[in-house]
Amino acid sequence: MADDHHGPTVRIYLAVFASLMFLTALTVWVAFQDLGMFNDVVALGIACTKATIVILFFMHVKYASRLTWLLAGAGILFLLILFAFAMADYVSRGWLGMPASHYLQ
Amino acid sequence: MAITEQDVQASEDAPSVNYLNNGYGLKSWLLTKDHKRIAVLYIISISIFFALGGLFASLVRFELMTPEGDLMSSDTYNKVFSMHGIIMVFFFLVPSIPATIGNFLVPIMVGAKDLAFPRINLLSWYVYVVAGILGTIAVVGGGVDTGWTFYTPYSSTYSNSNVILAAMAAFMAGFSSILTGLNFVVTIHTMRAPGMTWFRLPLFVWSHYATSIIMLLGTPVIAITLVLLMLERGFGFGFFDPNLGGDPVLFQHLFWFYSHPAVYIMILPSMGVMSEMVAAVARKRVFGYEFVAFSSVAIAILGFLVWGHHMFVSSQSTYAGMVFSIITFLVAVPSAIKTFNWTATLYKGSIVYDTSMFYVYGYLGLFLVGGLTGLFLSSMGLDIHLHDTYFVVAHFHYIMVGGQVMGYLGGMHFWWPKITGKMFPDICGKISALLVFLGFNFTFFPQFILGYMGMPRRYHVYPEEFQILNVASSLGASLLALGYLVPGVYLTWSIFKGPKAPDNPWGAKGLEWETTSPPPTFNFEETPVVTEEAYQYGQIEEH
Amino acid sequence: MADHALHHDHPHGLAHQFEDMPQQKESAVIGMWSFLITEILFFGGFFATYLIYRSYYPEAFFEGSSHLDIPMGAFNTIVLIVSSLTMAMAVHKSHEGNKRGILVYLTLTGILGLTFLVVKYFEYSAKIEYGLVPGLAWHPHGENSPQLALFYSLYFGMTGMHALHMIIGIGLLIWVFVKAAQGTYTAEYNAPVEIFGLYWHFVDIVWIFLFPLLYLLGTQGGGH
Amino acid sequence: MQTDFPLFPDQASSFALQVDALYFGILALCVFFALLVVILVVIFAIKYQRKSDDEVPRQIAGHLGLEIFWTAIPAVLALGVFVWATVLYFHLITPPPNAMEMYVVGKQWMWKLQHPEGKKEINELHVPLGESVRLTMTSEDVLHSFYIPAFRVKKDVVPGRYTNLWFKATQVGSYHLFCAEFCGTEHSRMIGTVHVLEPQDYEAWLTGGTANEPIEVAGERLFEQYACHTCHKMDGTGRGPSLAGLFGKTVALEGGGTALVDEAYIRESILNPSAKVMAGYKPIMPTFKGQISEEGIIQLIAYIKSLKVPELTSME
Ligand code: HEA
Ligand code: HEA
Ligand code: HEC
Ligand code: CUA
Ligand SMILES: [Cu+2]
Repeated sequence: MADDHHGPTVRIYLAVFASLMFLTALTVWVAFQDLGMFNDVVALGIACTKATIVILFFMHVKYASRLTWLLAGAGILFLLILFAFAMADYVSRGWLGMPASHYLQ
Repeated sequence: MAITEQDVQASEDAPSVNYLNNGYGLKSWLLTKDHKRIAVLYIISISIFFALGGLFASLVRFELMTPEGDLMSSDTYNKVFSMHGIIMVFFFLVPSIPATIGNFLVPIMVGAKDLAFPRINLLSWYVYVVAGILGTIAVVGGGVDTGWTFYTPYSSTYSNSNVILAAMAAFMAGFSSILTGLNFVVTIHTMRAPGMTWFRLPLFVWSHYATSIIMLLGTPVIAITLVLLMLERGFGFGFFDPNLGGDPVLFQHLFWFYSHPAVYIMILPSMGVMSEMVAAVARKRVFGYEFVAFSSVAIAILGFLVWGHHMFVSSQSTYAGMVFSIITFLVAVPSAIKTFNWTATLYKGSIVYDTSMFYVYGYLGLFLVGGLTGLFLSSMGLDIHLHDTYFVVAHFHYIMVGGQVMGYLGGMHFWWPKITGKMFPDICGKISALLVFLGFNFTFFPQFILGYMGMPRRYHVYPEEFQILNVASSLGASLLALGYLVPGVYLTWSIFKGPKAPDNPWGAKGLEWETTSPPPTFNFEETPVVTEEAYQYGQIEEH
Repeated sequence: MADHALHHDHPHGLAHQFEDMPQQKESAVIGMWSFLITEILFFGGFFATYLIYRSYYPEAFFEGSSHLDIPMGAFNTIVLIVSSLTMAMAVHKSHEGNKRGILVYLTLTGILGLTFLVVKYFEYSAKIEYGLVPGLAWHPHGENSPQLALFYSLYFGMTGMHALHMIIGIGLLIWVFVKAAQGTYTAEYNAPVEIFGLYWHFVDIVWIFLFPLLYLLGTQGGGH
Repeated sequence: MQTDFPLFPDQASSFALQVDALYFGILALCVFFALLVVILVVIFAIKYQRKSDDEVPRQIAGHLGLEIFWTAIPAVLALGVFVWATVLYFHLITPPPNAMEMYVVGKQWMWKLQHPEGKKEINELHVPLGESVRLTMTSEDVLHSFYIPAFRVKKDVVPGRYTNLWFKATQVGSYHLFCAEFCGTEHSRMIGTVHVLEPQDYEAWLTGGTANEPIEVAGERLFEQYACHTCHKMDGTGRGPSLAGLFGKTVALEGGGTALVDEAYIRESILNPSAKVMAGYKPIMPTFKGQISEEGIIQLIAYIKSLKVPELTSME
C-alpha cells in the first residue's frame, strides 16, 4: 500500500483548485450566452469535468488501487443505468402514437 | 492454544472458551462486536418478525376461507396483508440469511477473525431493531394499508393509515442491510486468509458477495424513493402527484429499481446455502464451480436491468417493456446454470439421506416451480392476464418461501451444530422438511389455478366460484404453519438437551468445519493458511 | 479481552480483526468508497426525477430556476470548492502526521461549511417569504404553477438533502477534530481523516451538479 | 355461466385462445425442464446413495461443453418465448381502426362507463358480440386496473392520463369485471359485470330504458355552457382556432414543434391551454381546470371528435 505516500503534492492541489475556480466562472459565464440547447450540454459537461477532477485528485483515485477505480466506476455505471432505463420509458412513450403515451396537464 | 485461563470449564476435547460462553449477561451480548454473537442476535430478532408476519399470513388465510368478508372489515384486511408483506420482506426475508448465517459464516469461511467493521455490524443490528420498533409502532398504532409496494398516489395522498411510519421503518431496515452489505464487500476483498484466492472461496461467499453488490447499489434507491414519498405525504411536496403534472408511474420505476434486484437479495444467499449443502450431501465438489460463482454475479448485475417487468400493464411504454422483458428472460439463464450444476453435482456422488438432503431436494423442487413460473410473468402477452392475480402471489411465494425460507431453514439445520455446539435429532429434521414441502405445495399450488382463472390479489371478498381452491390453500397453510413450528420446538430443545456436536458432524469441507463447534471468539486459534480449493473431498479430475 | 489471541505486537490504532496497518487502511478506504456508491445512487433517485420532469416541463423549470439567486449559489459553490481544498490539505497534513496542520485545515473547512449553511439559510428564508415552498407556503397562481411546484419540490428536496449531508459532515468533522487534538493521528494511523475527506469531497461534488442544474438554467429567460 | 368448481377461465374474446396457447406453450416448456431436473435428481438419489461412511466419490471439476450447452439451450428457448409473447402483446394493444369507442372513468370504488350513444352505466358494461371495442380510460383519484379475465385483458387506469384497452367479445354471456390494482378500502368490491349481447339485443338494450342523448350531444351542450363556442367558431373566425376536423391531425405549435391532436392533447388543451399553443394564436384561452369533471371532458372530446370540416379548406 505504498500509494499513500505517493499522493498528490500541494502544488497539484493548488492547480486543481485553480482549475475548479476557473470552471465555475466559466459555467456561470456560459449560462448567460444563448447557445440554444447547448447550454445544457455545456453546463453538464463542465460539471462532469469538475467532478472528475475532484474525484481523481482530491479523492486520490488517480493514485489508488484498481479496486477503488472499480468501485467508483460501478457507482457511476449503475447511476447511468437508472437514468437510461427510466428515461427509456419516458422517451419512447408515444412512439406508437397512442394517447396512453401522452402526458397531460 | 492461547486461551484465557479464567472461565475454564472442563471438557476434554473442546476448547473451553468459545464465543458463546465467553462472557455472560445481557450486556456482553448487547455490546458485543463479535460477528457470531451479532448473528445470534439477528436470528432471534428475525424469528420474532417471522412469527409476526406468519400470524398476519394466517389471518389472511382465515379470512379467505369464505368469499364474504366475515372475519374482518376491508380496511383491516388491507392492513393485514400489507403488514404481512412489509414485515416478511423488509424485516424477515432481506436479512434472513445474510444477517444470520452469512454474518456468522462469511468471516469464518474467508479465514478472518471478524468482519472488517465489527462496530458497524453491531450498528446494523441496532438500526434494524429501531426499524423494527418503528414498524411495530406503525402496526400497533393502526397499521398501514398500502401493500408492500406503497404505490402512489394512494400512499401519498389517499391512504389514512400510518404510511410515513411504515416507510420510515422500511427505510431504516434498508439502511441496516446496506451496512451489512458494506461489511461483506470489504471483508471479502481485504480479509481473506493467506492462500484464500477468489477461486478458492466457498460458493456461499460468492453468493453473499453478489448479494452485497445489490445491497449497496439498490438499497439507496428505495431509500430515496421512500424519502420522496414521505416528503410528499408529510409536507405536501409534489413528486408523483398527477395534479401537479407528476407521474405516479415514476414512483414505480424508482421502487422497482430496488425491489426487483431485492428479490435477488432474497434468493442469492439461499443459492449459496444450497451450493454448500449439495456438496456436503453428495460429498463432491460442486460441478462447474466457476460457472456457479459467476452466475451469482451475473444475476446481481443483470437483475438491475429488468425492473420494468412489474409494470407491463402500468402504461409504461411498450418499447421499454420489450427491453425489460427480454432481459428478464436472459436473467433466468444464470439460475438455470445453477440448477443444472447442482443436478450434475449429485451425479455419481455419495448421497447421504439426512436432514440436509431433504432440505436440498425440497428447495430444488420449490425453486424450480417458482423460477419457471417467472417465465410466464415475463412474457408480455401473458402478463397482461396474470399481472396482479394470485398467479403472481403463488410465483413469489414459491421462490421466496419455497426457495429462500427453505434455504434458510436448511442452512440453519446444516450449521446448527456449528452455531450452538449441539446436535438436533435427524428424524425430526426430516419430518419438518417433509411437512414444509407438503404444506407449502398444498397452500400455494391452488393459487396458480386461482390466478389463471383471474382472481385478483389483495381481494378481501371474492366471487364464490373461487372458494374451493381458497379453502384448499387455507388448509395447506395450517399444515405449513405446523411445519414451521416443529423445527422451532426441537431446535430449541436441542440447545438445552441436545448432544454435544463434534467439530465436523457431516464430514463436510470448509474452514468453518475445521474450527471448533462452537467456534472460539476469534474464530481460529491461528490464522489458517489455505492450500486447496473449496470442496476438496478427494483428488479432482479435470475434464 | 482475549488479546493474547494476537501473537504479534499491537501497533497503535490497529483493530483486533486486522493483521496489519495497511490492511486496516485499505479496508477503511474501500469501506468508505462502498458507502459513497450508495450515496451516489441515493442522490441518483433525485437526479433521475429531476431529469424526467425537466424534460417534460422545460418552461416551468426555466421559470422556477429564474427565481433562484445566482450570486448566492455561485458564492456557495466557491465556498465549497475552497473547503474541498482545505480538506485535501488536512488529509495531506495527516499523512505527515502534522497535528497542527490537521487542526488548522480542519478548522478552516468547518468554517467554510458553516458559511455555506448560513448562506443557504438566507436563501431558504427568502423562498419562504415569497411563498415558494410547495405545500407549506405556496403562492404562485400562473398557468405553470403546478409544475413550478414540482420544480420547487425538487429544489428543496435536493438542496435540503445536500444540506443535511453538510450538517452530518460538520458533526463528523468535529469528531475528527477532537480526535486529532488528542493526538490520535500519526503518519501511520490516519485513516479516519482520509475517509472523512472522501465524504466531504463527495458532498462537494453533489453541489457541483446542483448548482448548474438548479440555478443556472433560468438564465435564458425561459425560451430558446 | 360457470360450473361450481371451474379450473379454467371462460374464453370469451378473440385473444383468449391465443393467450391460452401461449400459456400452454410455456407450460409445456416448464414441465419439460421441471421433470428433467426432478427425474434426474431422484434417479441420482437412488443410484448414488451413500454406501459406506468413508466412501469418497470421484471428483469431477466440471465440463465446459456441458456448461455451454445448458446455457445456450435455455437462452435460445427463452428468446423464442420472448418473441412469441411480444408479438402477441402487440396484437393485444393495437385496436383495429374501426373499433367502437367507449369511455371509462375509475374512481374509488366504482367504474363509470359511457357508450358513444351516450348511455351511461355504473359497474356494468354491455357490449355487442363480435365488435371491436376500444376503451379510453382515466381515473379521478388513484390507480385502478381494468381487468376482464374472460377476455384476458387488463390495463392500469392512471389519474392524469388516458390509457387504452381493446377487445372483441366472441361469446355471449356475463363475465367478471375486476379492479386489479389495489386502490384502497373497497378495492375488492370495485367489481362489475360485462354483458356480451347479440348485436340486435345490444341495439335493443341501447334504445331501451331511458332515452339517452348521444355523448357528443352532451358534449355540445357543455361546449355552449362553458362558452367555448365564443372563441372556437366553426368557420375559424373566432379568437381561437376552429376545432372542426381537428381530431387526428398534426398541428404546428407556437415556438416550433408539432403535436398530434388526440384525446390526451385535447384534455391538456382544456386543462392547461398554455402548455401547447397552436401556431398563430395567442395563449389567451383560460384554463378550465377544476370546472369540468373527467366525464365532462370526455364528452367534450367526443363532441370535438364528431365535428366535421364544413368544406375542405386546409387549416393553417
Ligand atoms: C426471491 C424472490 C424472487 C425471485 C428470485 C424471482 C425470480 C424471477 N421472477 Fe419474480 N417476483 C417476486 C419475487 C421473485 N422473483 C415477487 C415478490 C414478485 C411480485 C411483487 C409484487 O408485485 O408484489 C415477483 C413478480 C414477478 C414478475 C411481475 C409479475 C407481475 O406483477 O405482473 C415477473 C415478470 O416478469 C417475475 C419474473 C421472474 C423471473 C423471470 C425470475 C427468474 O429469476 C427466475 C429464474 C429461475 C428459473 C427460470 C428456474 C431454473 C431454470 C431452469 C430449470 C432452466 C429452464 C429455464 C429456461 C428455459 C429459461 N416476477
Ligand atoms: C418472505 C416473504 C413471505 C413469506 C415467508 C410469506 C408467507 C406466507 N404468505 Fe405471503 N406474502 C408476501 C411475502 C411472504 N409471505 C408478500 C410480499 C406478499 C404481498 C403483499 C402485498 O400484496 O402487498 C404476500 C401476500 C400473501 C397473500 C396474498 C394476500 C392478498 O393479496 O390478498 C397470501 C394469501 O394467501 C399470503 C399467504 C402466505 C402464507 C400462508 C404464508 C406462510 O408461508 C406463512 C407460514 C408461517 C406461519 C404461519 C408462521 C409460523 C409461526 C408460528 C405459527 C408461530 C405462532 C405465532 C406466534 C406465537 C406469534 N401471502
Ligand atoms: C377566450 C377564448 C377561448 C375560450 C373561451 C376557449 N378557447 Fe379553446 N382556444 C383558444 C385559443 C386562442 C386557442 C389556440 C391557442 C392554444 O392552443 O392555446 C385555443 C385552443 C383550443 C384547443 C386546441 C386546438 C389546437 O389545435 O391547438 C382546443 C381542443 C380547445 N381550445 C378547446 C376548447 C374548449 C373545449 C373550450 C370550452 C370548454 C374552449 N376551448 C374555450 C381560445 C379559447
Ligand atoms: Cu380500483 Cu382497485
Ligand atoms: Cu421482478
